[in-house]
Amino acid sequence: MAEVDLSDAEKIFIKHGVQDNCREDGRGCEDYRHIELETGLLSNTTGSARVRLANTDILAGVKAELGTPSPDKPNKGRLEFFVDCSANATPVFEGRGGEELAAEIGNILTRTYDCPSCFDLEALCIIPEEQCWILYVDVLLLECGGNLFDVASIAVKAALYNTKIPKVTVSRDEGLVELEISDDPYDVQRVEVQSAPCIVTVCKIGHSHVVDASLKEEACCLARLTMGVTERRTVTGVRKEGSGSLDPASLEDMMQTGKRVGELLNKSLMDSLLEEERQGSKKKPVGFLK
Amino acid sequence: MAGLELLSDQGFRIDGRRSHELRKIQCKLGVFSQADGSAYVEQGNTKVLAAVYGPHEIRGSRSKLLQDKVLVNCQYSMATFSTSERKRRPRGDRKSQEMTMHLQQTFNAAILTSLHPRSQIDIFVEVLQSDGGNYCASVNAATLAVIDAGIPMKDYVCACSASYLGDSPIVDINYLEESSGSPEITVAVLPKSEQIVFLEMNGRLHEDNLSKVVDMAVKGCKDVYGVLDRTVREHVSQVGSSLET
Amino acid sequence: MAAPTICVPGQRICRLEETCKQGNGTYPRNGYIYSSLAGYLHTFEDEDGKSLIEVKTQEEQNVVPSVDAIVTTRITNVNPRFCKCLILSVGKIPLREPFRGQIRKEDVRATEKDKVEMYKCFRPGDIVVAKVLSLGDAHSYILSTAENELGVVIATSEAGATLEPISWCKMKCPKTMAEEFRKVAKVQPKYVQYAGT
Amino acid sequence: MPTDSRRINGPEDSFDPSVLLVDKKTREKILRDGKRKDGRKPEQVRPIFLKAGIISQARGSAYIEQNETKVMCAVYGPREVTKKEEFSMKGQLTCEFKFATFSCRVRRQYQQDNEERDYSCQLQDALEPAVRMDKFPKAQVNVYVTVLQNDGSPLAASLTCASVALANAGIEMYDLVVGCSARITPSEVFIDPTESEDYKAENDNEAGNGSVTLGLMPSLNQVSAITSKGEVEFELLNKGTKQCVDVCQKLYPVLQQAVAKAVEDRLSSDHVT
Amino acid sequence: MDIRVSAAAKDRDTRSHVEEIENLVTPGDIITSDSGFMRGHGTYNSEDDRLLASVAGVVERVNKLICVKPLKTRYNGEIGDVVIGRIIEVQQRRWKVETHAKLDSSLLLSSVNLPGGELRRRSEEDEKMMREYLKEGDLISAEVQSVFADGSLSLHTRSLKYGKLGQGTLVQVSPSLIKRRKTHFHHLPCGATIILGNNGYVWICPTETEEMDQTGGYELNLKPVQRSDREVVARLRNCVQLLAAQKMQLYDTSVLYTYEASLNFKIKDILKPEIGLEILEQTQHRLEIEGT
Repeated sequence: MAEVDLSDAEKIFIKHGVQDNCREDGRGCEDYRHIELETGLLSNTTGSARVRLANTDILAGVKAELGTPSPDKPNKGRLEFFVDCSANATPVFEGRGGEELAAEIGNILTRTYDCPSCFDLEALCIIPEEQCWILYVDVLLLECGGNLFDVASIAVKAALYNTKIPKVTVSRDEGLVELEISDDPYDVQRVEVQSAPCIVTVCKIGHSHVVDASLKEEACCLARLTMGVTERRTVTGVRKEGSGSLDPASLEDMMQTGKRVGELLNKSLMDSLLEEERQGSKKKPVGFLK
Repeated sequence: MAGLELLSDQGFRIDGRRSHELRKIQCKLGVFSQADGSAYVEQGNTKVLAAVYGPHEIRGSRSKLLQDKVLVNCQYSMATFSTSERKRRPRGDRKSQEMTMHLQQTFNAAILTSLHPRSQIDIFVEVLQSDGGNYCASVNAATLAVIDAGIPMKDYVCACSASYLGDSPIVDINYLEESSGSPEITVAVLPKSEQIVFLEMNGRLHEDNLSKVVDMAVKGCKDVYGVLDRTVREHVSQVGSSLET
Repeated sequence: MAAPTICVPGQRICRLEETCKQGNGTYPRNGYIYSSLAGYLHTFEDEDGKSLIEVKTQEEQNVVPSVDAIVTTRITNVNPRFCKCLILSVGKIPLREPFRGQIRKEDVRATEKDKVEMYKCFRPGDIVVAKVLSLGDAHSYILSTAENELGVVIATSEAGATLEPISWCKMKCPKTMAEEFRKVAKVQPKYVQYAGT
Repeated sequence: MPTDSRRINGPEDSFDPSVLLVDKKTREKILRDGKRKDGRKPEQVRPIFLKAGIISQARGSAYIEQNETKVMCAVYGPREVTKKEEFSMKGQLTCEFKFATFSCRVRRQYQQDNEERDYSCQLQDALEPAVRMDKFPKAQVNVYVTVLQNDGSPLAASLTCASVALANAGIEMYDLVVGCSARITPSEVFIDPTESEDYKAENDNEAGNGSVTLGLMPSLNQVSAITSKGEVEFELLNKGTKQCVDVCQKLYPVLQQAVAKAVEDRLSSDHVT
Repeated sequence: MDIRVSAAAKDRDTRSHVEEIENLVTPGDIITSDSGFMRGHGTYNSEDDRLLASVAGVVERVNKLICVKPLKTRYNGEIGDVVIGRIIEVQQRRWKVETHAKLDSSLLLSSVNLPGGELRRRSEEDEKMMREYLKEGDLISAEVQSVFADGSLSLHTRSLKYGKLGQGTLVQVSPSLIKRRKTHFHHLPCGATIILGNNGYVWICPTETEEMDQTGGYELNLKPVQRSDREVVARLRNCVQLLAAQKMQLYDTSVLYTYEASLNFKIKDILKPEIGLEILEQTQHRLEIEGT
């Protein structure tokens, strides 16, 4: 992650602030910074979204490709995550410098989506054992302002919501299978994301914990908990990271916080996705020209 | 040309342009706040982001340090979703390494490198969507980002491509035209002094036609310059006026 | 020998009271002393009459060079500004794997620093006792020999014999009687004893 | 996944026949008449064999068996950090987790795959809070974990094994780390699941299925690692973590004995020589 | 939770109305063909001896010297500037300091006041103790003492107002947004101190009530800051960020007016776009009326 080296006094100032429920930008411990989001801004993709939270800027693109289902899951399509940390975000990421962070984000995304009940892979299957859709979800990190995991998961969910897979008609002719892919942009299959999880990262700072940590706060945090939370308030993929430890009581508190915030996050995200859909074609694409 | 008519009898190209017309260029300076300079350029459907860091202390091995001038360090990278067929890697392949080198050469020629000895300038380019002319858009975006960072350079560097179709040159070719097998010439120029700082040609072209195509590309560069300069002037005026209050 | 008490990491040893002090291999937490090593409990009386509580492992300890530690090194490379060496042991504890160290020209001796010529102080292969000045950088520890007791202790002459010290800056080859320049350590008897065992 | 170019791999489109087994697709119920397949109660762990100091050339080592799950671990260092990029003034801990090629039902690759890399990170995050990194500035300690046979809960077994190996290596630590896994179903929690009981994303289609692995430093009562898979109800996850904490506390004496035994053994062998 | 659909910024429609400011040049533009002028920053001589611009900005002329000042650059230090920097390396007899300049700045051991006063001899002991005084990550306020041949800066902290910084918060903005003033240290009436470093680093901290001790700030007060002070600091921080985001100049009055205009809103709402614009409009209005 972008290196932030803080002095001891700055760290203490931040720690006491968290304890006081007054963070360096005046937020309380469970407040998010405001998020801006736009979907469908890349025409080369099946679905795309850009999410910006303070300085964190993440672009997610979904590409649907035809492939064969893996032999142990013959009736399911696949979801593949790939994360790239662009050097645009910080020179540290040049060359292979961002790979470790990218792998970390990729692993957590894979883990939170790795449960059949929250993302329907069977809908991506065209012919069992033969043809299925593989959704490549590519996440591009363009700027870092802290809280990358949460923002990445928001971008992924929004991009999946925006995904419009062309309809496929299967016809069998003397045992030969023929696939016909519709090129009508309105004859499409949407991806169901209602139950997909969002990641909430809860950072332990001093004796309290916060959500949506800024870069400086992340530098003060020894242990953080990332958890995927669905709209149904179930939890997918919890994980403690960092070199610190937590006592069982505060672990429970942090999970409670994560669950509470995650529920809200999912709801707000769906609301604004629906809002954008309502604006429909009236809305001009903004992209990076804003 | 496989059933595709790249140039109609009326002289219109596949996207409706005439042979000398550029695609629509939209650009913006200062997209990000953490980089010293950044810019975004859209040329038709090709979309590129550029960020500039520096001049700053040399990072990593100090053996790269140059005593008398600044080290210009570039990276060209393409988002995995930028192409119509998904790319497996954003960078590190031969093509992007070549692009990285070209960018480095181009900007070494344009930046006044002797002003910042012993330091380093990073120019990072990220192609978000590719529809032909990636290198041109990258150079144009990087120029804007360098200007946004306030790094002194001799002149803008503007890049444009051109090809030869039927019996006339066409400018600023898109992906379909690029992949049709017709020759492609990419030129980067310093528009005011009319110096060519980069020139590359792919494909086969009769030598008689070379100068026509190059002229077309250089003309395209000057048109690009017009658009970029207008954007910079607007940006400086807008920000400058709020600075004064 | 009475059966010694075995400790494992995280084991609570005793209350941290006025009468005891927490020593190596332990750490204090919430008013107790805990063990941080797997080993034996040792209690000493120190000068103030307090008992010092330590946990020791039986075999070689895990040590890394620390500031002010005396280390034994072998010179690998000499140039006019500094010489490189491998740290072979820290105090009395030999290392399993060596660490890289560096003695800079200005740290060779305490006086007349600007007259130091590296080639007249160290040669590759010399065994040198030095003190750790600082942890240095990614490459190496910064060492110093700027004390009488520090410097070359074992060296081989060009003829292949072991050199004998004749002054603080010279050594002699017993075979050829040729003199060679070194920054010679005034070897302390305790080191000799240690080398002998 | 990167392919191993130095070895001859099987044909690319070959796969393990076991995936086609019909019985695998219909999941059996874990609990029958209040007992699991191997006769355990839901909250019961498998018998454990744990021994420290089994690899002579390593600084410290340990071996653990939880019935059919077998893991060994070797610790080296503190040694010098050779790669400049990895340099830091603080002490470092590196972990490498590897499934032996023959350890699972499906053959594993020689090179680390994504899952193994992920486990390596988790091991590191779990052990770091326990190790006193300030004791070896500028140097690193390397932990290598090899799973010889995987019959469920490999990460939990590795955690226990690695912390014993670290203690055996004489690395200063605040506490040992005990690992424990639990399988969560919509209605119940099973401690220390076997391979057949464990959560698998491809088979457990219903919501509410998952698993959780926890690392505890018992003496400090601090959780140093927690990781879960699958989509589970919050209350059950909470119940699962609490049970894991309890189990870890119960297992703690086993680890202490193993470490102490190795210290004793070394003493007696020293006396003989 | 506030997730919104990004919409085209309001000012986008108004952008076309912005009139081009006077004497604006962009790289490669000819400033003059008269060879009687001197070449300053942001300009260069072409082969045919005309003076050209090398950056985009407004031409400034002082007598015969012609400069072009770009909107933003790395920090170009001048002797006497007040800067805030972060220690990045402890070297022999000097600290390397990051000041957002083109090269890292240096703070020599001989340019700091060590505990014990001015007259103390600097011994080898001090060299060993350097990390005790200032270590990696520490923030300092300092003054530019001189500029080395390669353009890097040498700093000093030999005044009681400079030295190590304690509890507070740092905001980084572009150096060109800091207006040059006689003083860059301001004890604001709201109970906080703000240091507007010429290098674009802005330090905000609660104003110390008791007299500064004579240790040069090496011993820090690590007691918790009061909630009310903390809120003032947080509000100021958001105001500074707001001004910087809209590219408005930072000086005591502009910061103070923004602060006062923001009092109608919750601290955490200041950075929301529509509220931010409202606050700035009020501030701008007030600045114009009072003609500062």
